Amino acid sequence: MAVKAAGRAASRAPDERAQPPELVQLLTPEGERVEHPDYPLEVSADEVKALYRDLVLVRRIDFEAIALQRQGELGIWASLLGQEAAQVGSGRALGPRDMAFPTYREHGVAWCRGLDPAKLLELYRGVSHGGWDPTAHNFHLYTIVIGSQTLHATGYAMGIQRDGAVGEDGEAVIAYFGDGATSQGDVNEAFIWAAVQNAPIVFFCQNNQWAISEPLERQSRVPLYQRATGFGFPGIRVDGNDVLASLAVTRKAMQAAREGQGPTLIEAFTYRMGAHTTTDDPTRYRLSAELESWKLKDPIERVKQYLIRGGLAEPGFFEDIEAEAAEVGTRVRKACLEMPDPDTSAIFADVYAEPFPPLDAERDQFAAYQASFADAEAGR
Amino acid sequence: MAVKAAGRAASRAPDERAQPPELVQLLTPEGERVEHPDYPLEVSADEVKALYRDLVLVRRIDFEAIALQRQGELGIWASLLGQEAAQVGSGRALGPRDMAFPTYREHGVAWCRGLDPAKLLELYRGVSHGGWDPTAHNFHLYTIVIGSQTLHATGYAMGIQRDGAVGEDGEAVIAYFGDGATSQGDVNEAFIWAAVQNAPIVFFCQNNQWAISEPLERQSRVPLYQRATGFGFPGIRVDGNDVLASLAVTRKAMQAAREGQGPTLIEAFTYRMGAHTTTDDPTRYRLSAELESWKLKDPIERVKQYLIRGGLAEPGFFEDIEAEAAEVGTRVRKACLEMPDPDTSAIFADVYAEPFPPLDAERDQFAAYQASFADAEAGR
Amino acid sequence: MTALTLSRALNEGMRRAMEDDPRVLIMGEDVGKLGGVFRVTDGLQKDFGEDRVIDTPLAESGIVGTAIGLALRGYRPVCEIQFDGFVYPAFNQITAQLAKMRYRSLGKLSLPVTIRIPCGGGIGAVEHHSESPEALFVHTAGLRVVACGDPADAYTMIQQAVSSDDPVIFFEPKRRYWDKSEVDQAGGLAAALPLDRARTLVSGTDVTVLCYGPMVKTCAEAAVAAAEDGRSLEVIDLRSLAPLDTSAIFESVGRTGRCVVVHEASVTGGLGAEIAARVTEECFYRLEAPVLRVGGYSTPYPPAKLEEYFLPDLDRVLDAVDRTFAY
Amino acid sequence: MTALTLSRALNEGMRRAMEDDPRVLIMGEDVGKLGGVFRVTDGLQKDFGEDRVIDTPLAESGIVGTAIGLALRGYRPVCEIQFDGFVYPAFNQITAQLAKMRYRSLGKLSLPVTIRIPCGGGIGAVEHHSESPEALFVHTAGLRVVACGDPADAYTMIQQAVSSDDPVIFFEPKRRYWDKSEVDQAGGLAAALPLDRARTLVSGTDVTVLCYGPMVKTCAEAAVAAAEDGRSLEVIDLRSLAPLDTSAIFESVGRTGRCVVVHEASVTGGLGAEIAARVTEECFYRLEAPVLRVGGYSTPYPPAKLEEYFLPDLDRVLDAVDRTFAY
Ligand SMILES: Cc1ncc(C[n+]2csc(CCOP(=O)(O)OP(=O)(O)O)c2C)c(N)n1
Ligand SMILES: Cc1ncc(C[n+]2csc(CCOP(=O)(O)OP(=O)(O)O)c2C)c(N)n1
Ligand SMILES: [Mg+2]
Ligand SMILES: [Mg+2]
Repeated sequence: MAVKAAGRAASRAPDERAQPPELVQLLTPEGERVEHPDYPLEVSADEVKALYRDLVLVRRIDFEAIALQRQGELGIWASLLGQEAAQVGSGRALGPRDMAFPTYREHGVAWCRGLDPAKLLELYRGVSHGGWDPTAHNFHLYTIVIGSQTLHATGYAMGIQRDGAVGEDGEAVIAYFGDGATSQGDVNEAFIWAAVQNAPIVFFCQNNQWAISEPLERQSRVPLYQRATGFGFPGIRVDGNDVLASLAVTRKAMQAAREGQGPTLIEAFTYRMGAHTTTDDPTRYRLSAELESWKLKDPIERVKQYLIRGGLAEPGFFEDIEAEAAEVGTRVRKACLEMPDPDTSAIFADVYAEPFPPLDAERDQFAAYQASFADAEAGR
Repeated sequence: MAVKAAGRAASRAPDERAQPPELVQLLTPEGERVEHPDYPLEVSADEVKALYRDLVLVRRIDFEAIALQRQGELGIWASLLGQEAAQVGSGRALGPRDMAFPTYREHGVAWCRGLDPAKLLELYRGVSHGGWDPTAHNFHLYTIVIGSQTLHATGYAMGIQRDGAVGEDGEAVIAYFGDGATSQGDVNEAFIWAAVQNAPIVFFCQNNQWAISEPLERQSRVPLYQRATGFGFPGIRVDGNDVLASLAVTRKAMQAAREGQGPTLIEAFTYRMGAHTTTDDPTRYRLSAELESWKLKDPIERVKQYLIRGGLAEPGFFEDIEAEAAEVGTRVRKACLEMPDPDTSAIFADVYAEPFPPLDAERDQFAAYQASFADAEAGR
Repeated sequence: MTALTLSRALNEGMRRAMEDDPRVLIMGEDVGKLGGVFRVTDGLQKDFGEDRVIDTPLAESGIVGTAIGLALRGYRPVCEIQFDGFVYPAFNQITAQLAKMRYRSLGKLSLPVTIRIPCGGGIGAVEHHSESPEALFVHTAGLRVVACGDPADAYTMIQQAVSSDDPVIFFEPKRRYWDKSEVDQAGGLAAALPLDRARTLVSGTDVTVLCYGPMVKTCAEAAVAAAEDGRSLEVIDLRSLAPLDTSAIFESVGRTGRCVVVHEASVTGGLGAEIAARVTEECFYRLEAPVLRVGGYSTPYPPAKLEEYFLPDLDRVLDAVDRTFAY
Repeated sequence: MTALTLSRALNEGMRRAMEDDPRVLIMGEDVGKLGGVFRVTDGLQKDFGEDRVIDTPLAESGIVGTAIGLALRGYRPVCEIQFDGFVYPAFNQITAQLAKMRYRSLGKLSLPVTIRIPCGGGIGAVEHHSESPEALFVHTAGLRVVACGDPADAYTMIQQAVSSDDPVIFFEPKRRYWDKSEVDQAGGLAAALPLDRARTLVSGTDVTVLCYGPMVKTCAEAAVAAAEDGRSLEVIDLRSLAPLDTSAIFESVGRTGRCVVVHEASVTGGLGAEIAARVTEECFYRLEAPVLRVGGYSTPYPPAKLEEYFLPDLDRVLDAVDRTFAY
């Protein structure tokens, strides 16, 4: 039974596959401010400058982490390079009481939630599995198993409903995931639960075009935002390299969720400019031409152009941000280098909330075993 | 933290929720033949009469099985009552080389595939887990774990592609599942695989309005056929109580799949007239009024009316079918009562294709243990 | 004291838990109007509303995954998995998320989620409705795994499980759902035997018989039969499978010098293996015979007509007891 | 004979299998152009095409579920699960479908599916990338479970797994992927040691040390170290975890009277428990000491900075050996 060319005749998928569908954009790659009827956005110069600062700082934090990994200070790092606008735009659309469920790449969102960047390094340094307090900043721990967090986010949103915290002054949840994640059963089940429960949640998919080495075509043959309609809630594609559009679209969706209008799927159309992680080698599977074309859509450069053209930035503004970025980078590096190794007792801690005798016994045996070496040393 | 009424404000789901969407119908409940532009169907009187026979016979087989269960001859039975047209219509749309993957309720499809009805009873009598040869009739074993078979069907369709059996005179697969199954991750993953691979498969969802005690609203807030579009292939709703429409729609979708045009989702809109299984008590969760309204849409009665009105049935036709039905019923009953219990050796058989020493040892110990009782008996 | 079926006792226990704590929720397939296919949640939706007793979509990963989210929001979900054989779609959420969240968060997050699983065979069911997957969860650190064996324990243990801040996999012996016996609903939880402790059901001197869930009744009957042959069985209902109440186990085997472990799950890689290994290590010099295991064979669960041969019964327990005396 | 890394040996073995049988397919995440995150499928898509080396959507249940369908159509899929911690989403398809299909069909259907899983820790990875879930599959009837320990076995065992008509869970010790040693690519499978047989790596007289996968190298080194203290370890690479090569195990323990089982998985409910129970039952009078188990602790896998303390190493193996002599 030899394998013949598998039948791949013309499929009957909607035409969207041909020409890319409309995507919400408020700031062109050239830095021109454009309007969108559904997404009017009032932003002051200061707000845009604040967003610019966020973008530059998170990129700098990311660079620093990559450098730390190269120098052996981190085991691995998942870079957000190229996705700063999607993350900062959506992150800044959240209120303090909203809850965010990230993947392992949402460093920009973490920044917007006020989490100390150094905290992010613990996981990648192998010091902990993610040691921050999710309740302190309403930013959940990083989830590595693809898609799992979308169900957690949906359940959390069901809790908001049961707390009666939906309505004006309500709360909502945002669940982050990637293009590859849309293939996981869990993500689709999350869509189903959210729709049936009409839960206050926004599904924020950063379509960075790649799932490690697999291009989007391996996951879907139609634009991802269209997935939502079939589940009974709206889907919208936004220019993920446009921080203003990402902000406006997420704001509107979050507000709708808070008011009880249910879920929205946002597909942030962006690009993973770096390797999947520091251990990945993209040259094996993608062309640099693609990278070059996306460089022209850089999320930071367009904001800078906008500020310059409009003369919105006072003299020294950009230099000051650069200086601050350098400072933040140094702080992160310092924190990383000074990060203490975990005590071996951490192996046995926090497995259970209540006593678990067999494990306590293992812990004691371990301690005795370790001590025996110390004794041996001393013996010498 | 008392639980307040969970926010259930007006959702923004498409309007289809209000007025039911168009559904393909070729034969009205009153037995009137209507045309549909996309689904022209040429059927001779003999073909309709043959379909009528199928419908009556499978309903009769189902009745017999229910009776056998009541009399303790079957452990349980999942009745197809009300879904005969969806199953016979789709079943008769299959070619001998097409492959079908059923749930546990596709007795009508089994009939169309030429499987001896008695074979279906083995599983429900507890004699085997499904003892027929799936390759003999291109009808896979019943799958009880909800949704699992949709992935098997998709993989099988990928095999058809790799055999080069797509194109004119091609082969295709049909995967059966219910409305509740659409919530399982596996079913949605099957949609993704089928779309990405453009696999020759038809997803045939019998929406019988209930998943045991849960109405469709617990699974989706929009019509199920709409799920397909977001995955990149067409979805269509057919009157599942209309055998002609079920035949025509499935035929067209299967042909498209065979020719390499990829998957189609068919939602057969029907109703589970009986209990979920013989152990279920629907009075606990649904109103008889609903049942009554569906009685008016009976899949068999409308065909009978059509045949009578058109004077297409020769004198005695209906009586002959009834007689044959009675006969088939008797045959099934007889086969059930004569069905031998499995030999205890079956416990250890067919776990592995190749020798598995520890299991062989268990089998021998079991035999010796059993023998010890025999000896004891003999000893007396 | 009132006589309740095991099913009813669970129902009353959950009702009590829901009255005591408004954060307790029930979720699963058909748990609402129908009250579950075994009626364990009968009437709870009527009395506590659809927001606290949730008929979920048909997807087990979704049930456990959203339960985790609800727990993160401060709720205490009790999930029903309709049958043992349908817990596998939720396996990823249970193993990689539910069990690990506390560890991952360095103790900052608790997931007080209870997962109820009707387990075991003996009811003449079709495939996937008679399994005993407990060993899979016992091997997964971060979970508590318990099994109730009679109505009285069912009533208290379900409440203890719900009030535990650890995730609990709660096994219910489905073939015992209709067994009836006295339950003291007056006594509070404080007085009850802790969730992680075993209970000596029958005191004896010759052999220690360890069991749980559906096998408790079987082994108690075996003890009576054995007594007639002048053999004194000590029957211990483990109740907690993770953690194991090793002190109770070791104390008993230390006295009897013989041990038989009984469960429905396949012997290969079953809980009996762990118990045998620990008992042997701890009681090595006291053992007159190796720990023997009685359980399902190392095959998939057979069709209903054959399950009586597959499942451990009184005779197979006694046969194992005899064999321990052959050493 | 050529020196190959374990990763390369697997690659060559699969290449051979694909050349020998056009029905052999490879599927998984990133197995195509990238050649897998560990490069085990490097170059195979280039040489055999996209229809035989399939980059799948990102969903493990889908990978195994469609592999089952392909097998039903007559193909022999080899699925790669990218990391041990990501096999759980496929657990339902593996346990309820892949393992049971032959039984369900009374032998009419075969599912020759191989599921490759890079397993174990020691590479400083983040959570979910260092697990050892083999016990879960050993407890599941209908599956063969094997683990390769060196390049030579990797080369032959992967071919034997692919040619087996039973589903095979194939564990690859990821931290040994880059270990290099001689592989005989000329010798055919006929001459090779059968897939279900253990291999005595080091012959000895004092203690039997049972291990597999990543622990094989560790135990071989322990034997050398022990020899210096005048202790003779017999090290057996189990290779097959289901079925266990019990005759080889019993024969050895029968001679040495002492046994230590070593694996990375948590000791509680791990494969060591099953082995300890069987060995004790079979060799009861020959045992000088209880079977001791060396393995991961009963916790989730810890952060990378702590894994050296969590994982069994030469010292912990020798410590256990010493303890068996304390009896
Ligand atoms: C269930 C599961 N399978 C496989 C992996 C390995 N893995 C880590 S990231 C990744 C690709 C994810 O792609 P996408 O969802 O697009 O997110 P991105 O990394 O591009 O941000 C894979 C396959 C995983 N973490 N979880
Ligand atoms: C994974 C899984 N979960 C739960 C069940 C128990 N169960 C059997 S049938 C059923 C309802 C199925 O509803 P639907 O898909 O609409 O099919 P129908 O029975 O209505 O034909 C449930 C929940 C199961 N068989 N498999
Ligand atoms: Mg991506
Ligand atoms: Mg239904």
